[in-house]
Amino acid sequence: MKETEYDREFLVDLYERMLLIREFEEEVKFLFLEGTMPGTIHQCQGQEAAAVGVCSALEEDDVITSTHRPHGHALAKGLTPEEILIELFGGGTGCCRGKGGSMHVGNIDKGMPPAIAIVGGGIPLATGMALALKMQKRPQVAVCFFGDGATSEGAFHEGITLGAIWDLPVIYVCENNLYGASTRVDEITRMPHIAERAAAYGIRGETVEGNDVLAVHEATRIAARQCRDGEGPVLLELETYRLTGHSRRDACHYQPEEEREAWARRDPILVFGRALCQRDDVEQADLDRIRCDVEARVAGAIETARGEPAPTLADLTTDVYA
Amino acid sequence: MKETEYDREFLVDLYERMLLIREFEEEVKFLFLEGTMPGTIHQCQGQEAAAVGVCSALEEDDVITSTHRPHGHALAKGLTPEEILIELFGGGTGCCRGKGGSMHVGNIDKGMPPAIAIVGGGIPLATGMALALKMQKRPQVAVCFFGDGATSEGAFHEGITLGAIWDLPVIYVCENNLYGASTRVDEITRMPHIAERAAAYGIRGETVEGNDVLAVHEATRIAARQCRDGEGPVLLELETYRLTGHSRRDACHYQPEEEREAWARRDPILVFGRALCQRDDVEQADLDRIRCDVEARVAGAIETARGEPAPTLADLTTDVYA
Amino acid sequence: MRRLTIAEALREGISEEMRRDETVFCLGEDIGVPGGWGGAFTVTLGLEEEFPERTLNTPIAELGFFGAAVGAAIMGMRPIADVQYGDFLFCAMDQIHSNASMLRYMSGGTVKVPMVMRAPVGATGRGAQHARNMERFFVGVPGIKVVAVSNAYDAKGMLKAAVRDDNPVMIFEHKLLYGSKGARTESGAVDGSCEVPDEDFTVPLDRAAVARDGEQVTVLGWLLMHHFALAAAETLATEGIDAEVIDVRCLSPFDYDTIGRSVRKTGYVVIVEEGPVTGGVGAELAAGITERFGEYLMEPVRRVASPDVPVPFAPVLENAYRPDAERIAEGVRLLLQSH
Amino acid sequence: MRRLTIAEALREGISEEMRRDETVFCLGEDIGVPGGWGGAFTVTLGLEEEFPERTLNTPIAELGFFGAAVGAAIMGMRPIADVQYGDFLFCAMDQIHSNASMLRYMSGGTVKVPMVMRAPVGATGRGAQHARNMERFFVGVPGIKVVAVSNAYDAKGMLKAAVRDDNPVMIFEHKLLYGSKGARTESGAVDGSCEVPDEDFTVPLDRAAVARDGEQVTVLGWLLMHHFALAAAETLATEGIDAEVIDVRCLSPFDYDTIGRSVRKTGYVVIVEEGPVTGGVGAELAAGITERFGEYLMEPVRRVASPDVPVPFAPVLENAYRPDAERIAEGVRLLLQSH
Ligand SMILES: Cc1ncc(C[n+]2csc(CCOP(=O)(O)OP(=O)(O)O)c2C)c(N)n1
Ligand SMILES: Cc1ncc(C[n+]2csc(CCOP(=O)(O)OP(=O)(O)O)c2C)c(N)n1
Ligand SMILES: [Mg+2]
Ligand SMILES: [Mg+2]
Repeated sequence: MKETEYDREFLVDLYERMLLIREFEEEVKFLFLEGTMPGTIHQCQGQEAAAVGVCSALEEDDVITSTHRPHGHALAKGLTPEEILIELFGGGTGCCRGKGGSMHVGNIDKGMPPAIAIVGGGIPLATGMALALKMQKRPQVAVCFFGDGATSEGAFHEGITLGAIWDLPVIYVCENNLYGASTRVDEITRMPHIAERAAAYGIRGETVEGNDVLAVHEATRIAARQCRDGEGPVLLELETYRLTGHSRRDACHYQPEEEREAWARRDPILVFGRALCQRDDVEQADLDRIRCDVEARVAGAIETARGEPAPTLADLTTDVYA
Repeated sequence: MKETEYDREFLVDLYERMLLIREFEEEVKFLFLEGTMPGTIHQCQGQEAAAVGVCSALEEDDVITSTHRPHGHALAKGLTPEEILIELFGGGTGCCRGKGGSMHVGNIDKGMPPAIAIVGGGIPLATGMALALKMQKRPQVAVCFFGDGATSEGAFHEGITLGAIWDLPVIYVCENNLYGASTRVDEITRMPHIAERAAAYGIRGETVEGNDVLAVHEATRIAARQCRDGEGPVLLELETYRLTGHSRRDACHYQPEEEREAWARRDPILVFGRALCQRDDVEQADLDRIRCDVEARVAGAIETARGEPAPTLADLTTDVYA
Repeated sequence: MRRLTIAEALREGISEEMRRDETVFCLGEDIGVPGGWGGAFTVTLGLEEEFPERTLNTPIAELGFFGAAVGAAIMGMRPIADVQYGDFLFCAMDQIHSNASMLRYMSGGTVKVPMVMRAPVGATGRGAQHARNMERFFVGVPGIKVVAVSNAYDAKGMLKAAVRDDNPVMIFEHKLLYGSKGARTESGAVDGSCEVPDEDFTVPLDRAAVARDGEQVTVLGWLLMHHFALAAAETLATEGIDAEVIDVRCLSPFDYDTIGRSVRKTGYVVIVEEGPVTGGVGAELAAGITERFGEYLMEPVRRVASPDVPVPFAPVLENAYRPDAERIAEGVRLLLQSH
Repeated sequence: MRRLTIAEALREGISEEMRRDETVFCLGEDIGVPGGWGGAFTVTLGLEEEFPERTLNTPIAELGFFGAAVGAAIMGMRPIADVQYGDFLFCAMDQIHSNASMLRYMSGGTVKVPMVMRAPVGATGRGAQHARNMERFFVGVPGIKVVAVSNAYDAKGMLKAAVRDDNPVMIFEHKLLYGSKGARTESGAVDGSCEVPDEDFTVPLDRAAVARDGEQVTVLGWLLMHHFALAAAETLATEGIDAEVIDVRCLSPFDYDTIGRSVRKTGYVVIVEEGPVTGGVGAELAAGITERFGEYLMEPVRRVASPDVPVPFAPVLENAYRPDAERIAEGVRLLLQSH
């Protein structure tokens, strides 16, 4: 980590963003378990450095696609906790007007269409978004988040094939958290690294320490530059781990205890917080204050979200056609 | 070419098999153009060394899958010209009882299910056939023919992914004839060689001179051995060229004249015939005799096929369910 | 006889068939991972312990593993392929529709494709992409048989019949009926459990089941809607309306013998379907009944189904999307009133 | 006004829209290769000359490029995606059904997906995998509009309307109606050409067309079957049977105004469909008509369609599979006789 090269504000902001995701996810988990939140959830505790590292290296008008596990991406891309929480509660004023739900949060005005919960399904989509950017001669890039499990899908292969032959400004970001649902990544491929698959498409691939938010930020910055220079796409593999279940109430018995513990020690927020405190201008008290702010922020958002009205029955049949 | 290492009979047999395919295809082309044969065709003139080189290295009870361009594979796998021709004429006694047609010829008793005309669609199928062989602890291998164009399909990616992680006895044989329909291979991938894609799956890939029947035979022999030893799958790329249209009446205006001419000079039958004549025990007259035999063989088969009865209307609704 | 949930009954059926015939094997995502869940709804829980070599966990590659199942089937195996959610069948569509269903015909009857496909359907609070009722995309596709199981007895019996059938058979199951337990319990679940015999048995793949005798109106449903139809019949009974409730169960082909007997008796038909009304299975059923038994119908067949919208997330909308007992009862009342 | 074939009319429509709006672009396999064929049926022949940057030849990756079309559409482009044969839509099914059709709803109306999909259907001597009528898999899928064009005027007008529509629109075309020329001529082709105005025009995506007025029976068809229905009507006229022939044309949604007017007048309906009868578009149409206009029907709606089999190769079988004018006429006679 090269914390010293960045200014304090930037670093503290990264920390805060990661913490916001963590706090959001923990509260949401609680709401689900206590039964006040409907539906199902897939959460990203432990993977905050991926979402924040990537999105902090993007411009506001860059675009992303996400997956069944989208909360972190959405928050990192600038959606408010409120608009997401309302959606999760099934409120009519949520980011998808209550019609999407947890697996489909997004806000196109903030550069994020509804998350695609069909594994791999977002990859051709992001490719097409990048195609539009290129045809419109706009300087933005598209970032496509997906998991290690998605790399077996035909959509992965076809999407990247198109991105590569059309030299599109798209960064394919694989969050390799070692598992697709309960299936370990070494059961689904003989290759030790997802990034090596880039070679099959003639594009650059890079494996990045995914729990190191600055490493992710740097890798994304470089990849985005490359894409804006017309030299995309790029495949980034972010090595990380989910510190929670695949979906609600998953006890993760398929993960070895030691593995979980080892990765818990690599918790991206913990590690980054510790590194921050090495600086002269950051103290633990600063971080504690941030935590308080974030907790208040999320608590307030939950309060707001709970109060929002559900859609009306008339909403059932609107928004099918434009 | 190492013609000297093989005995005469074997080599002459290879030659005859290639010639049978060529003669078959030329006659079929004529039948189509004159309008006596129904349907559509995709032919393999110029690619005979691939079909014959591969199948000559297999055991009779090994299995293959084929594509929209299956005549050569079928003949090389031991289907008779008669059963194929009857099928092409829509006869009720053809290898698919007239229900398949040109794009679906096959005979499961000879180790070839109906050819799959959905590009890439045969790849998961062959993978599953190899899976059955492995589960049944049988010593056979499955060979999966497909074209360069098929490598962009999700089915290619998913099929090989499964073959690789399950260590299946399957040889993925890509006949890279430089074009998928009218689209040149360098338009659909940045990679100079299809075989390099093997690396993405952690399997062995090899580029072979596809118009050299012995080179193909050797590569297949080695790959089959590897598969039988439990070390499959293998991806073979056979570099070749189709010396005819993509389908009936295609004038190939999308192919540069010089390219066509250069490949015509590499006609696998021409080249192999010339090499054979270098041997002391083979003379041009032998080859001429073979040609006569083959011509007679095909002419006879056409004669027979023409005489076969069409299916009856009652056949329309049979064979839907077992 | 023991009471089993649908998940348990399927699990038992699969294990028994695998014991009986060693060409039977299972493949799918997360179906048999030690410490895992036994697929998305616990159906294959523990299967890998007894059958380590015939429980194949696949990568997330539906097109690939459905295609592999077809390939294995034509080579003499009897695969049972499982998708976690019916919606993902779209990913495997080409292998199912172009290969599994047609290889036999294309081969002139020389190839057979004995494979089972299992797919959970239904709206269950997961949003639009994990919710669709996929029956409509398979009914009437030549070469495939389609069934839908609404109780544990049928689940086990039809699963076994499907495994023994020489054709591709698609079994639709409903997420709310499985009776999945522990961490995989579904909120809003409906009881699909029942007594299941210890002995080997099968349930034919072409017979509907009359679940409640009645004289005045025939209510046709399957999966969750069948349960709601039964509940509606109870309500209607208190109003003096005597409904016959049939679990259509076999969706391709339909059992027009059983259905016809009922229609001739009652003269009124309501079809209940979860999923958009337009182009649903109910369309074919309505058309087929009208063609065959039109002269007995006192009124046009009435469909009670979802509106023509994707599945919404918000519970209030999802509940309005999914027909319930009250909407079914109302449909019956309106139909009987209309004369 | 000039007489154009359907292929020419589509080509003209596409070019005009691309000239009018620079967000319109085409993508598909072999659609614009110099020296190539302009797609499988010459529709985009020469397009790359005028629009080199907006004619994207794709690899053989239907899932990928349909998905890319969706992605481009939500970013403000108006893609026209083309499959060489309708059958290959199965490969792209997930992107069409899970993304194109539902993104708008899932986003609560904040995203729009203005894309056109073009797919040739019909049995044409190519065997089972290049022959299916795919309409049934898209009709009634919420969020998608579906049309089918049987003549050059409609082809151009509906193509243009589809491009300007803010929703995903699937256009079905028939291989035997294109009028493709040169090496791409189809044997058994039927003339779909007609006069097409020089001026800009569109044809609405929700209106059926009464192609022949008649009093005694309503014959509904689309694509090739519409032409055969017209031929059947001629035959029937000589027998004193006066058939009204409607080109249904808009398959999702149906135009029940136009259809209803006819049904109320004639009281008899025959639906003609290429493709297996069970679960076809005709099922919904029959059910929908019966629900809406049942009181005017003298007899149940009759369907004339293909048997429930894959498409066979042998010409004698394929001809028996595909309904023809004689089978349609016979269907009408039987219907009218039955009272
Ligand atoms: C096409 C498809 N198949 C299966 C699933 C069910 N499913 C949801 S998430 C998941 C695992 C995804 O793994 P990965 O891509 O590594 O993402 P992660 O969950 O680890 O974030 C599976 C199998 C799905 N949603 N879509
Ligand atoms: C899924 C699918 N997409 C498109 C086609 C149409 N098509 C038939 S052959 C062909 C080209 C195939 O190229 P390749 O795989 O290189 O095989 P070749 O024709 O060169 O033998 C195409 C696009 C098809 N049959 N299936
Ligand atoms: Mg993962
Ligand atoms: Mg090729």
